Amino acid sequence: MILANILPPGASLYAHNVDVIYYTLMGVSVLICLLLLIVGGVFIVRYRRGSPAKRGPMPELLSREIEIGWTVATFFAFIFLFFWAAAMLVSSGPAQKGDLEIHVVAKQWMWKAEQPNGAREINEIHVPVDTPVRLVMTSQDVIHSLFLPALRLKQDVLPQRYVDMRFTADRTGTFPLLCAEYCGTEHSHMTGKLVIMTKQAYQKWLEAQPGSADVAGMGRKLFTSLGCSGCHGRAAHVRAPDLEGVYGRSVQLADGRTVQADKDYLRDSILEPRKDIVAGYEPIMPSYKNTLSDSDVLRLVAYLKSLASKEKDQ
Amino acid sequence: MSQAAAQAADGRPLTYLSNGFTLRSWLTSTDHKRIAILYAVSITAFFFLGGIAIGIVRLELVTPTQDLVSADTYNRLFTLHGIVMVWFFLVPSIPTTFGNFLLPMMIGAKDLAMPRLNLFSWYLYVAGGLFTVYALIAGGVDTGWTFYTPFSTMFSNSHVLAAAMGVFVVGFSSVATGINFIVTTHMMRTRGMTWMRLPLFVWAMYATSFVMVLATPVLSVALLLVMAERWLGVPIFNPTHGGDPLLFQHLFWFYSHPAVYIMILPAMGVVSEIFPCFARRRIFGYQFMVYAMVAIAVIGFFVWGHHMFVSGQSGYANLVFSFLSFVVAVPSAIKVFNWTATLYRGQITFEAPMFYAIGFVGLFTIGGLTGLFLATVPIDIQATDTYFVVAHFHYIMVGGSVSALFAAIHFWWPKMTGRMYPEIWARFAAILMFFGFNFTFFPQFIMGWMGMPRRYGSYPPEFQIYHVLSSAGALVLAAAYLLPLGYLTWAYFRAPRAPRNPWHATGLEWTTPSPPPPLNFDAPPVVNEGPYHYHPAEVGPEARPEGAEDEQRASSA
Amino acid sequence: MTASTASSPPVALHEPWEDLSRQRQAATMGMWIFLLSEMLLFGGLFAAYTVCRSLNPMGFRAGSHEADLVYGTINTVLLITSSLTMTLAVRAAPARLHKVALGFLAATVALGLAFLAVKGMEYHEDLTKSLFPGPGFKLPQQGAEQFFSFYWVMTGLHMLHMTAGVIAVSRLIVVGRRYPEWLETSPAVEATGLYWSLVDVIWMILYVLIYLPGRGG
Amino acid sequence: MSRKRDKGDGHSPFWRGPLLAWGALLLLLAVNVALAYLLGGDNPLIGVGIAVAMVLVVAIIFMDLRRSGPINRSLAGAGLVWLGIMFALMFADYLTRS
Repeated sequence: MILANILPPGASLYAHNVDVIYYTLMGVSVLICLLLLIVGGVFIVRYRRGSPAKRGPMPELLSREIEIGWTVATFFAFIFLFFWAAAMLVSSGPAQKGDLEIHVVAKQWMWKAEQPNGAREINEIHVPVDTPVRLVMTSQDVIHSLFLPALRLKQDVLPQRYVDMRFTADRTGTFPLLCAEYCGTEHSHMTGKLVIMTKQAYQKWLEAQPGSADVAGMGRKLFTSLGCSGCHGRAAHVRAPDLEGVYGRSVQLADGRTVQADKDYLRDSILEPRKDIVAGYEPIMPSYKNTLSDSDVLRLVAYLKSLASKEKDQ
Repeated sequence: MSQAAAQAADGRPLTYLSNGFTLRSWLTSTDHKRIAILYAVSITAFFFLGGIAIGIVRLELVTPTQDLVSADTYNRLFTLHGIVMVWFFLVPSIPTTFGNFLLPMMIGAKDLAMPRLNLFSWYLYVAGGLFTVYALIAGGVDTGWTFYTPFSTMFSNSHVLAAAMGVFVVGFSSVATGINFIVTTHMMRTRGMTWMRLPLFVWAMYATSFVMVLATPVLSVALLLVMAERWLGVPIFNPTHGGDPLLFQHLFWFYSHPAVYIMILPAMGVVSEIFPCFARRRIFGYQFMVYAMVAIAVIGFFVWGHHMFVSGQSGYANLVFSFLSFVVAVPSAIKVFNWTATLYRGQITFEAPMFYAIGFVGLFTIGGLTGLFLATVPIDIQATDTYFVVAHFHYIMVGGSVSALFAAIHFWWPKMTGRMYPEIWARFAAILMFFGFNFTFFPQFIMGWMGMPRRYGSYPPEFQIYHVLSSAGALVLAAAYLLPLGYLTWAYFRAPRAPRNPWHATGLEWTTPSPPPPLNFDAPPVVNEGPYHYHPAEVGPEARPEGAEDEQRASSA
Repeated sequence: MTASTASSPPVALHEPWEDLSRQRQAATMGMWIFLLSEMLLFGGLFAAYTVCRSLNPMGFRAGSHEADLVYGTINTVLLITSSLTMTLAVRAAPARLHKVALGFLAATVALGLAFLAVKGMEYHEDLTKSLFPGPGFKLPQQGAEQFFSFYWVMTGLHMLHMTAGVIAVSRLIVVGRRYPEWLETSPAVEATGLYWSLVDVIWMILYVLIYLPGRGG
Repeated sequence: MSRKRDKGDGHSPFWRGPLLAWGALLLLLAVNVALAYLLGGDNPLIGVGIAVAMVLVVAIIFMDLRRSGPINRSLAGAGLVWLGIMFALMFADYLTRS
């Protein structure tokens, strides 16, 4: 059917819900256009100059009532549309802990994705079907935008900040992955594939990837090799904030503010230690701004997060 | 000496056109009508410059691969198209040409309140234009007309400084025009012209002027900060120094959404003048049309966040801006209903202005409704930065504002030049433009929702069919834009002379001779009734008075 | 209101207007609309400053601590006084006190030039303390360099407006001394007065945003 | 201060109002600096609050808003309202980022 190939394939329940809203809005718009076309057309034909139709003044009463009528009607129709669409957004709910977290780094003109076990890929993202996936994304230079038309999702990727994109695919297949925010010369070549596989195929694919030590493991190696454990480890004699289970906790800062230790806070503390100094500690931590790449920082943050979950298990 | 007695060189009554033929008389004239012509010429030049840029882009997009121009040239072409079309054609188009020409005449004044400021605003426009043309010649700018940071401040190595300075300067030109119109509307209305007797075109200019004065400075600040960061290296938007790239987007869109209302409000004013004239009926719900225009101008400042739904803005802000964007759509819907209702029980004739005006209402309705799609957050997440949004704003700006511009050109052409225009050619051009436009932009809606991102030089092959259709439509549209240039130039020299009031329209500008004398009115007119007193109560089918027929056809001297 | 040729005195009434008081009312309204756009211009800058300060509070406080409060306060006093003398000049002119008005206008220009001089000294001192954002920037905190970016852009833009104000008032003096009758009727006097007071208002807010955050507490 | 010269005609001389305003402004400035030192400068309520008071004094007396027509007063008000719109909706985004 002609309609089938002019509509993008939907690969998740969210995509289906968006399509329902899209069709409804399309229906309402076509209705309004037809209404105007018919009314306008009839007026144009009936009241063209020289036509025998009845003229005379417009019934004054009629004009004021009609005016208020369609103003209120339009207003409430639009407000209903707003609340219906907004309800869908609010119902998507907060991120659960169990999401499969894939780190995506956008740089000028390619997408670098890294699976939890460290498998790295360029311009492709492999995800298992029917599992909630969370893409934690950041950019190394300008603003890019990860666009997955099949999932009806798009999210700008900003430098120096983590943004999330969460979805649960419900259909296997290979779908386009594009950059939607203009980012320079090769903006139109910054495209790739989103490959949704069955769980088994995904596991088999994961093992087959070279050098797949998990991200948290690599984070632990960095934690020791960079000397973080020198101050933050258990046996350290230097007074430094204890990082066991710090992820998610609220931290009291020297200037009286309390902040929630989320991914951004941890990244800022590694790259800009003097930005938010923890209460009761000296600002002696060196900045790692030029030594660490974005992927390394992501690994360290993943390691600190794993510390949190481990501490809860004991 | 009263100008009625003043004779031009060839014995005909002195008009603003024959009041001096040297270049100096044009470039130093503070007559609002001459400045309108100066603006008209410079705006047409920039319109075709922007048109050529997008012509090459559309040719490139016929093939999925990048083979006509390099990726860099492609980026500079669509940026040039954006900058020139938004700031050097659409924002000034109707206010500075028809607003300048008609506002004083419609309220019965001799000239604008500050004639020298009016000429200064044209020189600011030319200065801004020179900066942009320099940026083009020196190599172009590749940041997109939105100048997003940190690309424009840190990663682009094109002439961002010159282009930003050009837009910075032309911004003050529109502030100057805004000041002039507001003071004129307040202070120079003739006796009897109360606020509620103002023609809707004057209300449109008044509302647009406030939007120009209130929104443009914030754009100047945003571009000033980009220029400071690029030239002096001061890290304002630099993310590694604590800057937030979204801050630029907030400041930019605080101007750029009201800017789209600067572009559409004057078009609404023009259509509100044309529908009553050609339907021979009073506008339906005059007060509601006025309140709707003012409401659009005010609420237009609350909705800019809907350009940033996917940019990393907080979810709460998305909902707030989405709600306000639905609210701002209501006044536009009211206006469309009122225009349609104006046709009821009228005596409708279909000269060229009416063709364009009906085309405006149709295309603006489609543009407005797709705006509702984009105000809905989940739909906008899929549709923003794709060709769906490109098609949406072209339906509003080209389908709406440019159609109304051509409607205005044909409606007031007899008054401005003293000549008629070839009716058959004009209607053909209107129909060609309507189909060329739909042929170009409707396929973009379809491929936009399928996921074709905007600003792509090469694209996935499955979209090629839509690009080919769109490019073919663009050729038809280009032809439709060249036609009026042709027959109007011919008409200026050869067409029969226009009578004082060829359309038998009401409105003070039609009481002056065409073309009007330098100071418009011999004696300041007095107004004693509302603007559109077209429809005598019981008139039968032949609405126009007997003598009207032959006078309009005859080419009276 | 360009002065006409040296021989014939400039006439205050201009082409489309027949009545001078209407023209003066229009000039004042026109200036107020221009001031509206100036409010939005500097308002946009203050909004950007406030947002960046909320993102990097520590850096902004450290930066503000470096800004020299003494220079800032002197400038604020100079500007408030110049706004006084400008207002007195505007009030004196139509009251046929032509000599008094010229005196106050001269005082306004003097205070304006003093402000620019003090500002120049402050800039010079800031440059020697390497407070201009760039590689050699003095303060390490994140956001301090951004504070000084705003400092240079905002005070620089204000200085441009101050210079334009000094030129405009000087022009009033030059033409007013030769043609007293013009000084007492021309709408330019009140319009320039309004412009000058707005430049003073903008400095007051700038003063609070730049010099005070780093103090005490 | 030699600049003051009594040329008033009938009602209070033209310089009385502005001179009082000038005194008030200097007083407010001093209070602002003092509070900045006492309570810490980065508390925006005090600093900006006093600044707004000073702005109102200048606007009403120096810029003669009191006697100029309702249009000029509404223009001045419109400036503040539009700034309010910009600040409010921008911070609706910044304050609610998770």
